[in-house]
Amino acid sequence: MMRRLALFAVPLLLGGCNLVVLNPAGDVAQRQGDLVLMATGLMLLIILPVMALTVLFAWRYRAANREARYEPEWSHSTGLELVIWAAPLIIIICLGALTWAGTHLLDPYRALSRIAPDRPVAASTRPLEVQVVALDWKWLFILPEQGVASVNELAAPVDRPIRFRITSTAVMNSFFIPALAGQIYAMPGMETTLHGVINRAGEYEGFSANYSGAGFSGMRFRFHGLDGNGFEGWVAQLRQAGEGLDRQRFLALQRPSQNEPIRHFSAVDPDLFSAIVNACVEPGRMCRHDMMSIDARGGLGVAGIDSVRRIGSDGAATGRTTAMVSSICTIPSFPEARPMPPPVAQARLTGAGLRPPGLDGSQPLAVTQLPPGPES
Amino acid sequence: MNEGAHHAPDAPHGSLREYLIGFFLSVVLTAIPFWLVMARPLAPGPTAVLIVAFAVVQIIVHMVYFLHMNARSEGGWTMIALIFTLIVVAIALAGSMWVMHHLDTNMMPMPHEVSRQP
Amino acid sequence: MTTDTATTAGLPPRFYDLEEHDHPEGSSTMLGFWIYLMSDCLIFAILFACFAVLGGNYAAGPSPRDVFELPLVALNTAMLLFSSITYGFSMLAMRAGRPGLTRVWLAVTAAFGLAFLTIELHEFTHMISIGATPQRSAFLSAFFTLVGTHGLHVTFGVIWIVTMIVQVGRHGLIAANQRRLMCLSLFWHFLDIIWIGVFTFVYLMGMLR
Amino acid sequence: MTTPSDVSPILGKLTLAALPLDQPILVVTFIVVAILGAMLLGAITWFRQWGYLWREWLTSVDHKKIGIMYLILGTIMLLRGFADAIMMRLQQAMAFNGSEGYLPPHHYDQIFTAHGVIMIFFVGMPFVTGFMNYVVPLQIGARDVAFPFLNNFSFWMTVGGVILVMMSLFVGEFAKTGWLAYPPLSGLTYSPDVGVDYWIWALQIAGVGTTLSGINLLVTIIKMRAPGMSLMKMPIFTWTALCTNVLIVATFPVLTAVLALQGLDRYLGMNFFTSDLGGNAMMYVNLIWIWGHPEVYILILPLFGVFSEVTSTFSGKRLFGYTSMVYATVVITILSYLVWLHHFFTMGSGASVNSFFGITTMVISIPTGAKLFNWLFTMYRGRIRFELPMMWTIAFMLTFVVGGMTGVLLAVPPADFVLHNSLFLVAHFHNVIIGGVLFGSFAAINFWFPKAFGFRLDPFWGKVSFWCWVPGFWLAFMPLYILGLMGITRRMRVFDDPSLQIFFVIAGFGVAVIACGIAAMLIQFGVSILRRDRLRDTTGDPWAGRTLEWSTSSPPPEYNFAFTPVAHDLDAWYDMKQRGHERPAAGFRTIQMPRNTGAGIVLAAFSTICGFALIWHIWWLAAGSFLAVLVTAIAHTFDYDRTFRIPAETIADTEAQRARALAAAE
Ligand code: HEA
Ligand code: HEA
Ligand code: CUA
Ligand SMILES: [Cu+2]
Repeated sequence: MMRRLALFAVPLLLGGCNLVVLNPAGDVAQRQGDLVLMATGLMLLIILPVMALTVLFAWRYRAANREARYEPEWSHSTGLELVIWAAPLIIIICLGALTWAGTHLLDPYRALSRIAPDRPVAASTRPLEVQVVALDWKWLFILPEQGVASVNELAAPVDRPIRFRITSTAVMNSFFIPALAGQIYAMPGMETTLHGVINRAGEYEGFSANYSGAGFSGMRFRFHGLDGNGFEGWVAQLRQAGEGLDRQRFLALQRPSQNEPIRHFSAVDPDLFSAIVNACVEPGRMCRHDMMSIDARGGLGVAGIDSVRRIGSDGAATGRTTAMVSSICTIPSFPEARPMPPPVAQARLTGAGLRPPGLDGSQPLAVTQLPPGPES
Repeated sequence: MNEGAHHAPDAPHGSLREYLIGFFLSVVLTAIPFWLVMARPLAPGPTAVLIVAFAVVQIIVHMVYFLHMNARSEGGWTMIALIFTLIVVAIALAGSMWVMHHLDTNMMPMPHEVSRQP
Repeated sequence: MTTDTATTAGLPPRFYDLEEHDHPEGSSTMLGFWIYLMSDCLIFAILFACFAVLGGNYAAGPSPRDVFELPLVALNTAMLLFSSITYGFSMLAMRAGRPGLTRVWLAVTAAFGLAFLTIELHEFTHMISIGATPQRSAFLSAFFTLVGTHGLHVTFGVIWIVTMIVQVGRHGLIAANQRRLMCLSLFWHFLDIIWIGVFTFVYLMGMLR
Repeated sequence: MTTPSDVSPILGKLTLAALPLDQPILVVTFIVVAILGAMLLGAITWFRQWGYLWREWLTSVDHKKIGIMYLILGTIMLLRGFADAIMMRLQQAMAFNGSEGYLPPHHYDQIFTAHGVIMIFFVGMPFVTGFMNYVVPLQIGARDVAFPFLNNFSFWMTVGGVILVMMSLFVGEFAKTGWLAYPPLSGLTYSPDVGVDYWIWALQIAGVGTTLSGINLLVTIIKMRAPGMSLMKMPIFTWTALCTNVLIVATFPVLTAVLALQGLDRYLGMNFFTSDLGGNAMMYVNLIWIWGHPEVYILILPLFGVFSEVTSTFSGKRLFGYTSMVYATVVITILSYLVWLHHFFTMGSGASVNSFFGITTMVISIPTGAKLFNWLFTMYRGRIRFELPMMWTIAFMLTFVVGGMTGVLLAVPPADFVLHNSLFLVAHFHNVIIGGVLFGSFAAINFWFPKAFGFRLDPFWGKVSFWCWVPGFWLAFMPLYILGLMGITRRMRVFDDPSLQIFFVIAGFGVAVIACGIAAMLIQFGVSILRRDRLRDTTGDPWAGRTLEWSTSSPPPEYNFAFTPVAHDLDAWYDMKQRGHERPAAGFRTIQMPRNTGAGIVLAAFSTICGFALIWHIWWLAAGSFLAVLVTAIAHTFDYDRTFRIPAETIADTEAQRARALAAAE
């Protein structure tokens, strides 16, 4: 059994394949991958002995072996019991510390404080903002600063922090570029945030990691890590695109389609993303944030009952009708983006007393050094 | 301990007096919160606290006088089941509200006072 | 951990229960029914959780203040409280071994239960008639579901009471019927407790929102 | 497909178009099933077995027969679930280099959903419920469960769920949403067809059965233990069964509520989980996992009990650390309520919430580890006989720890951010489920089969099966760990990168090896039945057992024990043997036993019809069958005479026969 296990570990270690999770091209994913290895190592400290003992005891105390001691009534030993509970406990305390620190440091909502080991983010650096929309079944990326958008293709400059604002128009998806950073769900009517940075130029894969229906397998996109000029070039290429992206075009784009080819858009409506998050791209729909402020003030009363209209919600998508609340004011206004929480302190990702693999001399991070959150 | 349970347990039951006390208490404990909300002698905050307190007391009154709960019936198993249920209910309710509060504040579009939950 | 020494001194241990008597049928029923109630309690807990999370989402429609009528709720609560005490009376009659009186009080309890249901239905139809339907908003969905589930339980309770009236009429207060009446008692009073939660957290707190 | 205008008042949404006549795979399957079914029914009629079946099995309230029926149900559904697994593996091994494979999304998406649902609800649950049903009353020295009629009803409700799931294969379709059917995907807008409705009603009906059977076994364990058997003298399997049933009673209502809310959204247009009018899909995810996580411990805990019994029996030794084993079980039970969020770390609840749930999750590995060590030290200084149950136990210990370790890894939120929903996750849960639940079930079947049928299972074919299953499992699932680390997501139908294909081919090969193992196991059953005379066990105690179920004959008589045993020790039967007990030979009394009844199967049949009618919007039938349920239930309460007596002479005869058999065996 053990030998068979070892046999399977071989291809894994030799790495004939591209284990992108353990060897990604972005700092955040790298730290997450390191954490996978550290946690595994920590647990193997106890798992391997357990497996070894299983084989050993099974062999040694086989019935045929009359040499071995046989004590049919022996069933209790306080000392042994203490060890039995304490050994996993100690491992879990270490792992728990690692988890606590790692979870706070690598919180996807937090802005980055470094772009690579020993390369802090300068205070003046502004992250590249990318607005991500999961559609049935394709990805739309909007670069608000550049005013361009693309379907199923994204590029980002190497070593510049990226801030993704993510939503969905239809069902739940998960936005994942394994080479760049961990994933986070994309949900309709809601906005999630993810920070990451790409450190090596190259072409990477991105996709939805949460099953979303028939076209799910084809919901993939290219992610290019480009140097500064390359990125400008890519943006310029998008600007050349004949098509702009306004609400009308977006509603057409929103219709379900599978294995969508790459498409580029110049001139994007600056309010489009907010309108998508607030589910009010269609004219006449009340935006979610308006609805929520109204609700916070106690709703619109009995008079508000009739503000609902039945409509084909996603155009011809399903031919089904759903309800929507019609807007009261004609020109929706959108709030600013959420304020960004401050970046995390410059500490390395270490838990109580543990060092990152392959590095020496870095001071361990005490849990108390963590950035204060409301609860901590 | 299960030896005694072999005989049909004479399940706990109340006397007329107990039922009447229970009824009287629950009438009072119902009337006061209704009055507090309908007449509004107090600000909403304290009112809310008070009516929740009354609800808790009334639930206990019902448990004792109508359901005849005690630590002895069925060898204590009804009480254990009740306590376990209360714990699970508390975890599910409080946990859901905690989780959903964080999710909502982190993700729902909200124009006013946005603050992020770590 | 080793062998039990509690055997009677000297005598060989007894390994079989030779003097066994029949286990009275149904000696576990009360505990089983209580555990069922606990599981039902969890269903309600989830509905309460939904109301707690979704109860403020009016979708720019009506809020509790716009649709609730507290006097009606107070009346409803009174019906349920009366039915509790009358059920108590029927249990006392059962203890006293008076099947006729037991049935009368059961009937009174059922009548209060029906009154409760009628008032609740009136409330629901009124809300629906002005357009505050369960489809209108998450708040209303959670409200109708929570209160409706309680109402459904009361409905089944009434059906059960009627069944018991018939069964006590046929067989009198035999052990099986006593047991059933005691289970029904637990059920009926359990519904009261849920209702305390409903009027406090849904109606009263709703009016305070 | 169907718009409201197509709904006919008589047949609802059901039309000929619902039959998948255009899908050859299904048509062939249907024909095969139909022929086999007709042959089976024909055979029963030919041999005039209907009366026997009805009297002795379908209406039986005997916990032993119900337990066996659960196991048969689980086995049949395993084959269906396995067929799904093979189809998925084949598709994934083919769909490269621009090939779409052989399954369109419409079909593939139903398959993985059905596979997950069937394996968890209709394989895992029937197996553990079957074992608990069969063994618990015997282990605690009782004559049946607390509510025998309810037991029968629960079983048939589970069958009702199975029937609906199987029906979806040929009438309409199953859900295409993944086994937990997250909205909005499972909402009416994105899943307008009947698939999700099949899902809702199959689980709802089976779930009612599960809850009731949980209550039943819970009360049985609490109230019906043999005299002398205090809680801390209860066999460890009974302890795990107790905790499992606590979990069932305290989580399945949550599932019931969530399914009901989902149903209200779909049927009445309510807005719990839709997003337009204030609903919140995240609430669904939250609620379903409050049930979902404890559910996986419902599956594993009873098998932990099985491993404990097997290890101590085949090591010929007392269980090491019984007390800490009990505490570990209780701690796992309680902790399982505090970890549900680890299934959606990536939804964005933030670092405080994530790290809280991450850490509570990993804490579970402490009691689990204590259990493993206890098994180890039970083997230590033992005399281990490598019979099949023990072999499966050792395979479990070596396999499960790996799956447990990857589970703990997934509990580290930043690690989960890169591994969530990947094939690594798929490998994790097959690693714990196959390595734990299935291996445990196989151990239990080999262990208790002689008790149930009076002869052992053939060891040769059992070993063939073992040596196919264990390596087959590793071959089939190790590649998935690697693929997960390569960033490959679950539920994918086609792939771009051709370099991945080799891993899927290896995995497919592994499944082929597993299939040999399954075949060997089926052969094992067949061979054992043929050679039953040679494998016969007349002692009732083939393994030198330690708990009370081994003190009675194999198979046990209807009444289990002529005299209720008195327990003086944790290993009550071992203790009795040590101290030279005497089987009482006279003084038998009549025994009162519950009478069989057809009410359970009738109630469950009406419930299933009601579910079917609701799925297809056949309102008159739904209302009618619901009314029928109500009327049958009430009518059943008018039946006061539910027991019968076994006369003392019959018992004396049976026991005398057993005494002769025992004497002959010596
Ligand atoms: C029988 C079923 C079963 C069992 C027993 C487990 C056991 C565990 N599971 Fe698993 N799990 C599933 C079935 C199961 N799981 C399923 C079906 C899913 C996926 C659902 C879906 O999404 O479709 C899942 C998903 C899942 C996730 C979600 C991942 C994701 O979606 O991204 C996580 C995360 O924390 C997790 C963790 C664990 C842990 C920590 C344990 C622990 O209980 C394991 C404990 C055991 C050990 C650790 C080994 C023995 C211990 C020792 C030898 C002691 C020393 C060890 C240490 C100190 C580490 N599981
Ligand atoms: C109990 C749970 C269980 C079991 C046993 C299995 C067993 C198997 N599963 Fe399972 N699987 C799940 C639960 C389970 N699975 C779940 C919950 C999902 C997620 C669904 C979703 O995505 O929504 C899933 C998803 C899933 C996928 C989809 C992965 C993806 O998303 O891309 C695949 C792919 O191949 C797969 C393969 C297999 C295989 C090859 C086996 C094999 O090991 C099968 C082995 C064969 C058997 C188990 C048959 C049994 C034996 C007999 C018939 C012998 C006779 C019987 C007796 C002696 C009693 N599973
Ligand atoms: Cu969500 Cu969100
Ligand atoms: Cu879990």
